[in-house]
Amino acid sequence: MKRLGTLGVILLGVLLTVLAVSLARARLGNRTSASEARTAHAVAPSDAAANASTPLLSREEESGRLVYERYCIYCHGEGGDGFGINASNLRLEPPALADPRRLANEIDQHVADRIAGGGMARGLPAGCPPWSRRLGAGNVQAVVAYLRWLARTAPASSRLP
Amino acid sequence: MSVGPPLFPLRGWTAVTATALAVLFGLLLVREAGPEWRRHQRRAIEARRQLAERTVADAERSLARPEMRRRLVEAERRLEDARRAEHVRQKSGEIDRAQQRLAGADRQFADARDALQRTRAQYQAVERSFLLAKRVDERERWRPELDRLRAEVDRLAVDRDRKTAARDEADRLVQALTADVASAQQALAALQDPLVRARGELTAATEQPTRVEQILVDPLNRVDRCPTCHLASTRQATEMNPAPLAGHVGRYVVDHPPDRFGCTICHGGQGRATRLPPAHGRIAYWREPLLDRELIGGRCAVCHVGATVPGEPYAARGRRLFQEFGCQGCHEVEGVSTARIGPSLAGIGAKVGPTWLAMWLRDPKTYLPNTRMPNFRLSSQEIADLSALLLSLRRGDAPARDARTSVAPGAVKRGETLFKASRCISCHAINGRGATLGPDLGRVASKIREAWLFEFLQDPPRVLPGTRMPRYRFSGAEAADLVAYLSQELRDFDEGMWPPPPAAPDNVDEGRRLVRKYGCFGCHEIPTFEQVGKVGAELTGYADKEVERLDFGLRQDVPRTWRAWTDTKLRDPRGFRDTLKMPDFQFTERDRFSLLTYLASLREDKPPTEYLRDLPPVIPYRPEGRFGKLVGELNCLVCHTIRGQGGSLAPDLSREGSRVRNDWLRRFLDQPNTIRLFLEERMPRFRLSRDEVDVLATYIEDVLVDPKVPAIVLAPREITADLVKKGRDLYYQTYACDSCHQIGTSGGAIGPDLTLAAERLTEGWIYTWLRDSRSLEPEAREPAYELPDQEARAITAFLLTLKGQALYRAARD
Amino acid sequence: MSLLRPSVVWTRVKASAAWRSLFRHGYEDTRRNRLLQTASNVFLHLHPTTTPASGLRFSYTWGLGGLSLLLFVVLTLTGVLLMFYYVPDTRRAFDDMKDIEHVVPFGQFLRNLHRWAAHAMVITVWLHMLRVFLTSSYKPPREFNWGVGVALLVFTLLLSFSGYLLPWDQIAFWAITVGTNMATATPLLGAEGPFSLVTYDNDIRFLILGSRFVGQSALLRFYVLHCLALPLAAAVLMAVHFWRVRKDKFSAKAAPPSSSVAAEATAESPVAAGPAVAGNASPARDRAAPASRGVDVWPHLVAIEFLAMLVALVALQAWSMWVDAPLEEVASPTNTPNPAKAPWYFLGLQEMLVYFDPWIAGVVLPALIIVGLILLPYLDSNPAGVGVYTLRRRRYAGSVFLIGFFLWVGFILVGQFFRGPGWIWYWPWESWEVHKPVYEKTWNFPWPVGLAAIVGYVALGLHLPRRLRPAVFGTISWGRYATLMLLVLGMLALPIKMVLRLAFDVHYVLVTPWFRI
Amino acid sequence: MAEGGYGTARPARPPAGEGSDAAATVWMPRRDWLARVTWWGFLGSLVAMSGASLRMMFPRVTFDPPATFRAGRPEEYAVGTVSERWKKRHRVWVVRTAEGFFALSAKCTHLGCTPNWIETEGKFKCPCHGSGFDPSGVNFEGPAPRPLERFRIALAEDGQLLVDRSRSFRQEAGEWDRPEAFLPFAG
Repeated sequence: MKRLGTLGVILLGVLLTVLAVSLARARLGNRTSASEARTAHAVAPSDAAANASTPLLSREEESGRLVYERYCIYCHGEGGDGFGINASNLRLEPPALADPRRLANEIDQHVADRIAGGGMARGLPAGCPPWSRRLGAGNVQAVVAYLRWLARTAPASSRLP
Repeated sequence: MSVGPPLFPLRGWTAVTATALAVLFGLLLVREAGPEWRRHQRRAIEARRQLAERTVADAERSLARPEMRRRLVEAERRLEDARRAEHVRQKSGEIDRAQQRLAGADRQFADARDALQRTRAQYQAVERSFLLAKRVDERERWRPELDRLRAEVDRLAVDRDRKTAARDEADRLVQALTADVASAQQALAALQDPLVRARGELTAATEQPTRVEQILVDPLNRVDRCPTCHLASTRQATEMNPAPLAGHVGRYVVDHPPDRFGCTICHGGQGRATRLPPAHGRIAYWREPLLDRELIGGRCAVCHVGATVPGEPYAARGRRLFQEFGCQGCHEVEGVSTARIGPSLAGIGAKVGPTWLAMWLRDPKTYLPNTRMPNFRLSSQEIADLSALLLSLRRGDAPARDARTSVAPGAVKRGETLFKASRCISCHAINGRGATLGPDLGRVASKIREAWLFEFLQDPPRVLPGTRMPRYRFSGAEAADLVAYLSQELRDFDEGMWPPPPAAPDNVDEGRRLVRKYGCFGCHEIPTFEQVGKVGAELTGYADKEVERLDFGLRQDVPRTWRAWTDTKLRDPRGFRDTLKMPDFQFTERDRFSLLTYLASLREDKPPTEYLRDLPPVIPYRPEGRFGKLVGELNCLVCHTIRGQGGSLAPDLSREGSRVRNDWLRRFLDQPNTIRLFLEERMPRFRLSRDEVDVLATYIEDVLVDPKVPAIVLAPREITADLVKKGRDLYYQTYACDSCHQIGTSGGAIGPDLTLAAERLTEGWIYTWLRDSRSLEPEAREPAYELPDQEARAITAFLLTLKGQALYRAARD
Repeated sequence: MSLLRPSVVWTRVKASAAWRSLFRHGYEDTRRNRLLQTASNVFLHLHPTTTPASGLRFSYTWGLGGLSLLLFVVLTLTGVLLMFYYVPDTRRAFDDMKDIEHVVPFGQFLRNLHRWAAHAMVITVWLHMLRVFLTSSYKPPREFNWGVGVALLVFTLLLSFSGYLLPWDQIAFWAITVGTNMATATPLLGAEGPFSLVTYDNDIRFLILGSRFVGQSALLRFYVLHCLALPLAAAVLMAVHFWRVRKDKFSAKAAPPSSSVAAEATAESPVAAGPAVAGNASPARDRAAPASRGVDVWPHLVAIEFLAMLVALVALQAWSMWVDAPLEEVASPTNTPNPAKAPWYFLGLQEMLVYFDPWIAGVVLPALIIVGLILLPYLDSNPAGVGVYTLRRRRYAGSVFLIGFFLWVGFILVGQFFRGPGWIWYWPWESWEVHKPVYEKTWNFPWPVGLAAIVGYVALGLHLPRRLRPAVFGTISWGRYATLMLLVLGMLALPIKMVLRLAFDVHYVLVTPWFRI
Repeated sequence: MAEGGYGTARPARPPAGEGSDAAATVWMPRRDWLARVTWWGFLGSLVAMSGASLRMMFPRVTFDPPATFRAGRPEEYAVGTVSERWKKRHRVWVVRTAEGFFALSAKCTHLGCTPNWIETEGKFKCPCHGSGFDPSGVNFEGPAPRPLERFRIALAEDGQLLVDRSRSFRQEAGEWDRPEAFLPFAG
């Protein structure tokens, strides 16, 4: 009788553990690793930093670069140094847009406005044309972001006359 | 008289368990009363309240400012006066009379309306019996009644309208009498308005209840409860919002209204969840965890399937790279056309020599630094086998002989002139300098057998099917001259130092096996392999691939994430296992990230079509008829685009008919001369026959036109001297067009040279362009001045009157 | 005003007709009231009025029957509540689960309660049967009720199985797919079974799913079965079960173990009767108590049942509050999780699939188990040990049953914890990410040998016991003996086949054009 | 059965501490605090359980169509017209007068039928019992006791009309003069 009692207890215990563990397993699933992985994937800036050997331009800077290289580079030059292939044909010497000292004490909005309005907006005859219509606000902002990036990355000396 | 064992031996235990049960239930209730999301929302609401308090304070302060106070007093006095005046009118009974009159008019109007409706009802009844009447006489009996009612109805209708007018009149009068009080009140209210609104916001914030906010997006079958905690995420961010209220960055929520898109379609995560880890998808068994800021760009490209993805340069670039590098040759992706990007290898045996081939197979970049052919890291044995196979591929008609053709005297010189005249450098670079459309010809002679070159130059498509090289119609002699020139000048002069092909015993069948293994036929057409399937894994739905289905193989250092795996794969294709066969493309960081972003856009389930943007046209443009045949022969679409088909190297021809003048076009096709000075691309000289020119020109004039462009803008007599003068001033002074456009010898070189504008461009085009260039070319470099009509006409006149030829000749000498 | 004095009001209330209609007898603790308490209460009257004092000892029944009932009640209540928020539509079901978890107050808790109670019920029912076997409570006159019990076991499993599909997530979808595909292997009636008479469109699986695949119609069928048909049937059977318990009298027999006489089994004193949920232990323990007369069920026994219930509820509630019921990704027919496991209580069968063809593992085997269980009382002619925990005097019966039971449990443990991707053996500490090759290098007996082996096995199995242990096996009739032995041999065949496979890589013992064993 | 058994048997006990005849021996000492703990614990649990079940009937979200909807840009409506655009989906008429906009509930104030807009007669006519309302929503014939209700209408930040069916205004309560009930709009 006693033995059987204990036998019963043991059985109950065994089966309850079966249940417990199986549930735990079912709950966590064999994919915990996967889930952790996903978590890691989800917080990617970390491993982005890990594999970002060369500085990668942000989304906005990159689109800025595309715009700049299509529209601005001819006059304002590679890397915004003001020595574009077309600079010589202009009456006014195109400024070095990416000059850190220029940008340092300017808020983005002003730079953007100047690009959008062009030189004419500031009454300069035959200056830089107004780009707002062709580019649109978003692209102008992007260009500003790119100029900031240029000013950040390349040493100022390299692009000043 | 209770019997048996002691009562309740286990009373203690019973009590304990009962209590335990109660306690558990208590815990349950407590837990349910304070769900997690409520805490977050409370924080946001509190922030909103504080913000509102600040605004109220500001409003009060501004009202306290002296001149504001003065205006307030002013307004109050005005109101006071108005009241007094009205009071007076009140006394005089003026207003009462007006109001009585209004009441009376209103009554009359009501009566009139009811009368009208009653009569109309009668009329309808009579009309019915009139229509239903069987016999004519019966019907006739109804007629007078009918007519009478008809007339009555009309009369009453008129009457009602009059009454209506009267009522409105009376109403206006009453309004007028009380008007200035109303306006004064409005003026006062306007002054206090900011404060009132701020106070309203404050009360709203204070009374705001906490509740689960959700966005239902039926077409996407999504329910997103993200705004429950991210309370302001459905509005665009403004700098004044404190953290818990921070709105959405950028214009995204403006361009993608949340009630149509929701959140998770872009951000990932579990929209229905209201607890933190599940909501962000950071749990087992949720496929789309919250995406990181960088890869989210991939989601843009899910819907924006066009060549550009607004605000997401990398996705678009990735898509382009994917196709440029011919990834689709090995990897199936739904919707990506599987065009072979490499040259056909049928007949390569006759084309190249073993030494070059071996060098090329070992590492293509040693011969052509900017080639798209990746490095397959082949072993010497493999190279030997492949070479054996490739060299065995000869077309029947390919000349077997490979001896130097005897060089006629002066052939090299003639070849050189021909080479320059044909503007080969429009497409081919010489040692890295020049265009990238065709292969670099710097050392071509060391690569290609002269016999093959000889054949090829005379009829490229026949020798190399699918080539982009146009037919220049060189005669045999000319071809020989060119070959002579090329093999004289354009060869690698230390060719002799090239490593000899591996001496390993080769085996063609082994070569075939290798071709099958590495899937060379993905990029190159190879006889007997045309139908073989792709060797790489299908990438449709790759963005949703679970990490545990990615084989990390030997690499322990790579974090177990989709992104890390993919990036490593692109950086070091065979890093995970030696047995892998993907070649090494030597992508740059930028390339890799672009491709990552693009791959992140390959979702398993596509959104419904109404969400897709820039879908390609159902029927892509195909030039037809003789024109089409010529276009195919000359490969115009390699450089030019027509109606969205073709390359971006040369101008888009979709509107060419409206752009250029007819006679100029024919001359140009006959003798192409450059338009832009600075740019390298120049139209090759195809030596078109007269009627071929005619075919092309006619088609362009008749078909490739834009209705927006008028034929005539200025009648000849309109072109007056001062108009021209005005135009010249506008051109040189106001808009400084000469910064970019050249006229004669002076002017910039970004835009086309306008010296010959008069004979080249149609006046309609010039005018329309100046008015609204964006409608003609959205991507043009011209800074959309969009001039007013007068100025546009003036400049047009100026350009049309340029003495082009003279200036041009001046420029030439 | 005196009328409004509380005590007055109270006496009036108690005097009122309504009160008396509710509580038909006084409260004082008199012998009469105690009996009435039991006899006049619809819920309690399944109990006898008195039970031997020893019946209060918990270790006789472990209250397993009562717990099973309790769990059934819990499941019904929670199930009804959950139905308010669940739509059996393949496009909505999964989302509804998510909503229940996230926006329905107490939704997650109720769902956990329902899920865990279901698992627990399967276990309690098993253990209840084990206990009934150990105390020989299935022997005459209770053979029929044992049969009812087996039926209830089957219904319990079916209820759990049918509920498994409703969340429409991956485990649900694939567990049901695997489970129902076994049905296609049914001999004669399954499209893939030996001697099949049917096609995929009219075989048993189609009957279950209403289609060839697990889809909308399957979901609907399972929903109706789970919420309506099966619970009703189970409830009816339970009524019968309890009623029989009361009629057949209580199994525990007040007789010293020494005297082994079947005759007394019938001559039980009415007072010794009691419900199966609580009973008395072998009177051998309490000779002191007058066997003629037990203690009153009310309050003693009922109090113990109450305690048992409370304990069970506490455990269940605590578990459900801290452990969430599993919910995987939404079901996707194109993406099978590896491995795709059946519900854990059917893993024994799935484990058998490694060694046998589906028609054996999935159909014949369970059928044999059920039939065998039902036949058990008729095959075991040994009258000994009724109402007593004793295996000593029923070695053969005991060993056979326990071997079967532990095989079953063992297979489940193996299937749950030692089987990984591709149903390959993985130790619990091994990562499933490590890919293991499938080791398949097996051979079959040539058919004459196989035939001979099987025939010999059966013949010897039938012959030897009778030859070696005439004392035991000689006494029963041939018919009985044959059935018994065939069942036993069938059961023993499982480990034998496993040994053959694992040790000697034998795939099939007998290969015929129609079926393979 | 046990739990049910106790459930029904239980009221036979007088509330704890309540005096009853002490003559008869009682099988459970009445002032036994263990017993009370047991009872209160158990009953407490029962109450909590039923409370929870009741609360469960009130989910935290509903899937009804949202009360507020965007009704397009003001320019899309002609002056002096009653627009039936939103009647089907939201049971609302958007009316534009010379002064501005208001949103009428398409629900007869009599018995809640949906009236029809009869262009020719310039009135809303309820098919059920013939109540008539003029374009401003005021009832002038039939059994309808009061004018149609108006809903909150405003301009959303994106320049579209925003109608909120959760806030309604009654004329007889003088609520039509509230700023939210009428959206002034010129041109």
